[in-house]
Amino acid sequence: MIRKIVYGVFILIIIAAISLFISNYKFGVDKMDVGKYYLDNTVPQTGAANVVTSVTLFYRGFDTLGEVTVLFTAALGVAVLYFMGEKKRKQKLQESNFVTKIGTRVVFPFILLTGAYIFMHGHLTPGGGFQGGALIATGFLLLYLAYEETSIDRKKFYLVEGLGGLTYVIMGLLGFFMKDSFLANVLPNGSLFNLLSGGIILPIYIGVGLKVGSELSNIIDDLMCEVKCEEAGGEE
Amino acid sequence: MKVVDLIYLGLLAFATILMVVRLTKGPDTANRAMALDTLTTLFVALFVFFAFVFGRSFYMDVAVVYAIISFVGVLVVARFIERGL
Amino acid sequence: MNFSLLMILLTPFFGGLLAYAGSALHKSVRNIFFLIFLFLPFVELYQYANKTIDNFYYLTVLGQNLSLGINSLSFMLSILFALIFLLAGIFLLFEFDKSDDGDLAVLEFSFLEGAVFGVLFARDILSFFIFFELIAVLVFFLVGKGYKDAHIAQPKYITWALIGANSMLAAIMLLFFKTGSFGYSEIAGYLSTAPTSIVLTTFVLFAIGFLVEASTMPLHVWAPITYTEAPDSVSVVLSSVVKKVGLYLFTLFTFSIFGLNLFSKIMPKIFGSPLILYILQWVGAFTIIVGTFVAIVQEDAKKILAWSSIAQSGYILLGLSLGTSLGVAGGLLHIINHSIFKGILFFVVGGVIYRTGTKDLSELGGLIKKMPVSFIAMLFAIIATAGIPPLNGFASKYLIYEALIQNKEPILLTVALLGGTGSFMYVYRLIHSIFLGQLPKKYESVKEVPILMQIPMLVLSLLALLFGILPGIPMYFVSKAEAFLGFEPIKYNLTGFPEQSGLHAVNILAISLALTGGFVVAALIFYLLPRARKVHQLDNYYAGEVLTEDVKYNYSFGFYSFFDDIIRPFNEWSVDKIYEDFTGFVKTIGDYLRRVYTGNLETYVSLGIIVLTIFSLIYILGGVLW
Amino acid sequence: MIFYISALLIIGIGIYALIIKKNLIKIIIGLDLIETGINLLIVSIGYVNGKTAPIFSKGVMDANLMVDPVPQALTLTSIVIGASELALAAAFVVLLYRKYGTLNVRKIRSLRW
Amino acid sequence: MVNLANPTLLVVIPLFFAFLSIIVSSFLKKLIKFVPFIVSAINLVVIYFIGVKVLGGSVVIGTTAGLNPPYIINLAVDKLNFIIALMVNVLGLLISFYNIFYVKEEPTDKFHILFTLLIMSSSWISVTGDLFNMFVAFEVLSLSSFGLVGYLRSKDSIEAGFKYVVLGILAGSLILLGVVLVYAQTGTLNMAHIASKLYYIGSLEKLIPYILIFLGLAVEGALFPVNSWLPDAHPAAPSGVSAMLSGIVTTTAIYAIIRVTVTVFNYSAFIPYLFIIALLTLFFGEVAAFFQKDLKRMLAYSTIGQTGLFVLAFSVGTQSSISASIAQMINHSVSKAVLFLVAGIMIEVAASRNIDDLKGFGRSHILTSILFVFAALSLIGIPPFFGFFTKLAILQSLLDFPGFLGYFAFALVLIMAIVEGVYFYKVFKILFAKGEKTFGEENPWLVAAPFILVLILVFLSARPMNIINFTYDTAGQLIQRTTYLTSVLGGLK
Amino acid sequence: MKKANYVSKVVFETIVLFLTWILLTESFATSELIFGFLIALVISIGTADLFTEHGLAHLNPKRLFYLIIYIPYYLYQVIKANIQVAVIVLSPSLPIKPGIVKVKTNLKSDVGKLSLANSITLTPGTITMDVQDDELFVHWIKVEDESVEGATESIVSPFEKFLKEIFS
Amino acid sequence: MGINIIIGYILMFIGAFFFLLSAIGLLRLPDLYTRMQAATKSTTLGAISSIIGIGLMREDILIKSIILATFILLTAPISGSALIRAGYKAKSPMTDKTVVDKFKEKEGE
Ligand code: NA
Ligand code: NA
Repeated sequence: MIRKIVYGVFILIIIAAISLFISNYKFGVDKMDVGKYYLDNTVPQTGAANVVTSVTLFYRGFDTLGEVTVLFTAALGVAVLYFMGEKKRKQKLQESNFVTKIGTRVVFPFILLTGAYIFMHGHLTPGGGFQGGALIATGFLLLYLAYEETSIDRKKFYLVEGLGGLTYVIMGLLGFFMKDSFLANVLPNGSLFNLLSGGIILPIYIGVGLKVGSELSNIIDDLMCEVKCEEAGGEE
Repeated sequence: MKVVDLIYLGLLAFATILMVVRLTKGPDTANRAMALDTLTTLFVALFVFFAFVFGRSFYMDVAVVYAIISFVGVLVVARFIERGL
Repeated sequence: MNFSLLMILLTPFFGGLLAYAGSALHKSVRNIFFLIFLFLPFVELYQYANKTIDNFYYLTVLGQNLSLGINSLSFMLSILFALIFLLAGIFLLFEFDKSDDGDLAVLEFSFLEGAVFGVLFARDILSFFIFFELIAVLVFFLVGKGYKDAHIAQPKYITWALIGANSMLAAIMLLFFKTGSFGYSEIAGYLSTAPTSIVLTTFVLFAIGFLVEASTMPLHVWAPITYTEAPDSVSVVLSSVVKKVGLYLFTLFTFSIFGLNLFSKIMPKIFGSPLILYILQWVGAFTIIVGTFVAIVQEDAKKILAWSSIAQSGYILLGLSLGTSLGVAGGLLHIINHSIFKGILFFVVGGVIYRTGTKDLSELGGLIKKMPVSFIAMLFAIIATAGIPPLNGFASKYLIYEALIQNKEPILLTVALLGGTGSFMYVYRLIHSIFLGQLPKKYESVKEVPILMQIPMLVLSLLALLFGILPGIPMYFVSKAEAFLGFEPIKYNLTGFPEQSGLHAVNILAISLALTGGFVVAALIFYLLPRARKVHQLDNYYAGEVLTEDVKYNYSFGFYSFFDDIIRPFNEWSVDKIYEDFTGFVKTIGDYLRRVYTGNLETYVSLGIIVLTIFSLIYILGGVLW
Repeated sequence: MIFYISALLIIGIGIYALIIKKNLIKIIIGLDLIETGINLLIVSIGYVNGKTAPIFSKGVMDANLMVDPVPQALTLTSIVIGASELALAAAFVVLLYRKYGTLNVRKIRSLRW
Repeated sequence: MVNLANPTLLVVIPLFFAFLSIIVSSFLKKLIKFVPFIVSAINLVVIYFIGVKVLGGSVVIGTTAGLNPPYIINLAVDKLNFIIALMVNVLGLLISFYNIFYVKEEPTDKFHILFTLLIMSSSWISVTGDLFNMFVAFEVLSLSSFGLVGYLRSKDSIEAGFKYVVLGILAGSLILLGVVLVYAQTGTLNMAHIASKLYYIGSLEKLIPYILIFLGLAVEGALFPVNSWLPDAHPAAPSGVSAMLSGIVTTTAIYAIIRVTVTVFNYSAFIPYLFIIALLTLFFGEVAAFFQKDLKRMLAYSTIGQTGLFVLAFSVGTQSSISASIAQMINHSVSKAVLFLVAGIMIEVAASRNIDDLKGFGRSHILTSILFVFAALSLIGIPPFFGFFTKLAILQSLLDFPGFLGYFAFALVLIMAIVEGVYFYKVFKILFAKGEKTFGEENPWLVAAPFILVLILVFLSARPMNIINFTYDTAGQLIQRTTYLTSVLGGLK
Repeated sequence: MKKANYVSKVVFETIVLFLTWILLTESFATSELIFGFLIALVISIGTADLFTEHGLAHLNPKRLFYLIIYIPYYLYQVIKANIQVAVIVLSPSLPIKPGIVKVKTNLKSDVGKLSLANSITLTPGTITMDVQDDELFVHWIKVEDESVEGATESIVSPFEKFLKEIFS
Repeated sequence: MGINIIIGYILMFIGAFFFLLSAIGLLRLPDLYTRMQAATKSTTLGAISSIIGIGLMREDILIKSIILATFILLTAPISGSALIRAGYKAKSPMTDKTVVDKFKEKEGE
């Protein structure tokens, strides 16, 4: 009990210190230094309507490349942890709710479609590769929920994943080779609000969307099989 | 925002509070999941409402994604309740 | 030919590598390379006999040039050590003949010689340290190739060696910090005007390092077991070389770098010596007395030698720290003499072990007929150890006794003399238990060691005799070394010492001849007079029982048991206590540390949060602690 | 300010859960809370009353009415990173449960000095 | 013409290969094991081109998105970055080579991709010029090492991995929080730009963001008291990974701490605290290592102690002390990599991690054991190895620290050198003792990597002062800051 | 209704998805249409077997006609149901008589059964709990008839007549 | 003010009413199964009505509103059905007023 109070107090002290610190930087006042630059230059420089997207994918595109890599790494990590070798993955057909099952069949393609819509329009709307990819993976999650025996073809998914990642890197390298700067915009900006605008953002977001979708699906595949295999009496 | 909008928002807020009561009271996971399901549906409507009020159509995309995710989310929870993870 | 010092220093390293490579071809190739390169240093050193060389730069560290040099003191010791290495090297080849450790042993042994040269030639505090550390590493590995308890000896040795090394390193870095230089001369120049605290701190830190290797009390803890468990050839080197390296450095630093004048200036004098040297005299005396009496009660042949070696360090330290011309001469001469006679002892015991496979005195006896050459060599050695003419131990001990008388220190003199008596007791014990008495049945077929193995002990025995009757030969080098150290060299002639201040004239050759004459007369009488009937060992009875082979009728076990009772508690304290205290201390800390590394995730996280809290408080309180 | 404080409180609760809670799942939730709190904080740093999201659309073209896009971009990145981390952490929890048969973190301490 | 002296390539090329590998792994799985090796080899070529410029005294900037900093993320390589990046990739190259033969547990393809990512992220951290970007790279580093620590899926590695994961995530969160607060304070994320803005801010006002970032990095950097995960995690991983974690990952994190402390925050006020933290780290690490029976665990604790040592030197804050610190970092990385790689061989041959089970190993595997001994001697600082000279340099710089604490640290370093010496010598003793056990053959290819590393060590030992002089220049460039700041922000204003 | 071949399924699904895409993008720009078509096609190729059993047969005008009639009927039922809920919830006495009953359906198509189940869920007083072969288990807030036949009559038949036309 | 606005607001408030109704139902009804009736039916209608209502008032969101409404109409019964079955399997208690449980008989076989 004393321990709980002590740590509670400690945490409150930390919170107090950070609050005190932040209070020096008035809430609601822009600190826009580079931010202002982005707002002013996004449209002429990138042709994207969504400034956040232009920041994530263009000005700070190198971060996002890292972010893609983080997810890639996590997927690999999960795959490593749940690696089951050549042993056939045991699957037990669980009786699932009929409504869920059939509903899933109908809804699933629409979810994929929406996912594609989201990552295709990342430069125009709040969506983007990650959101779209996540949505696609959600579709697969649904499939797994309804159909216990689902097992995706990992080779195809790895192909999509790798191609998605390569798209990003190659788009970046094009900039490197043509303008001596990684991720430099080598495509025309197009006209605002059109699908074909935003320079390299669209192809990259397509890549990211596919990559994220396949990666998250892989993670789901690993985790779900883990659960199922355990129910089926475990392996090892 | 007009007054009518505010009234609408108020009603939804009140409904939200009531649902949150069920969410906290339970008494079991299934009941909580049910409360959560209703809440998410309400939030979808709320997104649409904000898209309307703030005049930013892209909120609709958010609403669509949110609807999909919450649907799958409820199914996950249902599965969890039924058999554990 | 002109050999640079660096070349001499590198010769053994090169030889070691060549021999090791040669071992891939054939064992004999290895052995030939090994011995050739052990011999080469004599040739190379020859040209430096009368030279003092300084400042041969070979490496630049922290902006400082490290340098090598040679002087009469280091020349004397390098010749001596080269000899010991050569002889021990021959012995080593036999010792490791059947072992698969031979190749590595040859390599490390050669390297060890190079490292020893390095210390001798170093002309700055960093160079000597570098080679000194290398010695420790090599000794560590060599010791590991010894007897079955070597694995206990190794950590003890290295713990103390590291304590010594880091203590020296502290002194080195402190001096470097103050002077910005490593050179002996620059350091000496700085020290002459340095504050007392710096002088004392650095001297003590250095002395700890040197005296660990010299195995004087109370830094000797590692020595008995290490000397005992090391391979015999390595024991020789440990006792005759490595220990002397420590004492060499002690001499060099005390008299050449720090200097008597400096000590006299900053501290009171007692019995004519500066306080710190006076304390060291007592350390020496203490080492003599404890070493001697612990040696008496040992049951293991090598352990006797080990404790004896500790005791003899006490003599050398006592002599050196008297700080007088006479005392230093005694100390330096004893360095030479002890190296020689202790070398014989280890060789002989090693030979006995080589043939019998045991070093336990209770299992040995009666080998005199089987191993007569070894017996003669050991006889020479124990006479030298006991400090009796005509062997070499006498002259140096005589000088030390005289120096004590000159300084008017009756208590220390008593101690030294007592130690002399004691040393007679243990060496007699040694020769009695090994060579005299009943020959155990299992050793009926034991033969004398091979002729090549006899060479080391014979060479050293001859030297012991030569230096015993003609002390002028070693004194030639000692007096030069004394001159280098800034003392007025004592007068000597080939056969002894003329009358001079503090020293009565003594002609050792004459004394030896007289003693030998007396011995010859006694022998003649013994052989000419009618003798008792010769009885076979078993043709006898004991307390009414007919003796059988399994009953020992001579005491080779519990020889000095009455002493044992007095010494034992002291013995036990001294051997392991400090080492165990050290590890015990670290263990106690360890137990507290366990509270941090609990394996509990919560602890792990909360530690970080506590740090964060502390700095948050600092921030909130406006940097009170800042 | 209320946004900041609530964000910080969420972070604090997360840390508290990390220290006090014994259940592995709750520890993961604690980590999630920390990340959520930080994301909230980032967004609040960029938030300015009366300004809108930095997305141009027909009719909304005035950059001066938009908030700083950088914090939002950072949030997007940090959300994905957080999700990746949690996925991996959850993977570890499932395996831990299988190896140790318990979700009690106090019982999972075979590794210690 | 394409300019190869661009640090972005250090990140992008490995990524290219990593993404390519996941495709290729489906049908040519056997090829993947060469990927980390190839990647670090290519990186070394790039580093060579960068090095030519860096050694000429300039700071090499890699821009992204075709614009100039601070509006985009830039990478920057000065001498310090160069040293770290070089170390990462040299060790990465050799350890990858070792892994080709060492890693047998499936899924090997994923192992090698994760390892590529580990090399990539370490390189990335060592060249990035943007604080948030550093956080991202740091996350890649953490996640790839999480996966690799848990790789063997044994009880130990899962438990160790989980603790590592929790602390690693917490660390990442703290860094992120700190970076965000810096953004709130300055409105920018570019390191140089932040540095120029923080110049006018008082030291107390920098404390909160700094301490958050510091503490986060300290977790990965093995600083007391947030390093308790390390002795569990490093031994639990396959030995090649342990070598990388101990040799490179901790070093990279410490590099990040140095960069943040000196370049970004210019934070001399924090030095005394860092000094104490380093002292405690040194003490705890070495004393704990003394008691270990598990070889790899001992090495892991030794890593903690060594980290304490070079952070201690760094925290004195003088040019010579930072120089000594960097030199010791180099020594530690190389030596510790050798030790872990050789330990891996030993463990494989002896089928045990217990030191006592290695009795007599050195008699049948002389070369392998001598490599271990050499590396350990250099680590302890026994002359004539490189570690001795770095130890000298550290000791010298410690005496520069004002007041009693300097002398105290000086003494503690020496005492800890004894402790460290004793536990390593104990291993030597056991290796060369006479044992009853006979050991099987080792794969000779496995010895190649540690052998080359020891050759590097011998080279360093032969020219110790050249290295220390170079690190001295490096430290000078680091402390002076203006070269870095103007090189990055040259285009601004 | 016959099981359709793969091509038919793909074509049918592509049409449906492409229409949805147009609705989502609210645009007839060429680029959007091209991308939309490609995406719809790719998804269809992957999921056609999952999405539909009968493919283009769904586009039979008769079925479309019934579908269009069915929608307002269905909405009417939904509103009626909600009013019933409102009555129950808002009346102080909570007039309920809940229970789980079993009903039977003649529908064969899975999607048909799903539609039936969904219809039952959203319409007065009933929620489908599970469908097993031709049996549906329904939670009924005011049980009027516990017998299978009775319950089927009052719960299933209002919808089945439409669904039969659409899905058979 | 166009007719669409008026209809829009009416639908919006109908939606709000059903949301509220659903919330009250959640609180008042005795067990999970009866609450589900309110939860599924009323919430769905509330959402659809609100969304369509709002969509009518702004043409740039109308189409998406219809998509959303359709989606909810399609998925709400599915998730409701899944939840109620899950609750049943998890043995969520039934009210005393329950008159019949045919599902139990079936499952009990
Ligand atoms: Na976007
Ligand atoms: Na992003």
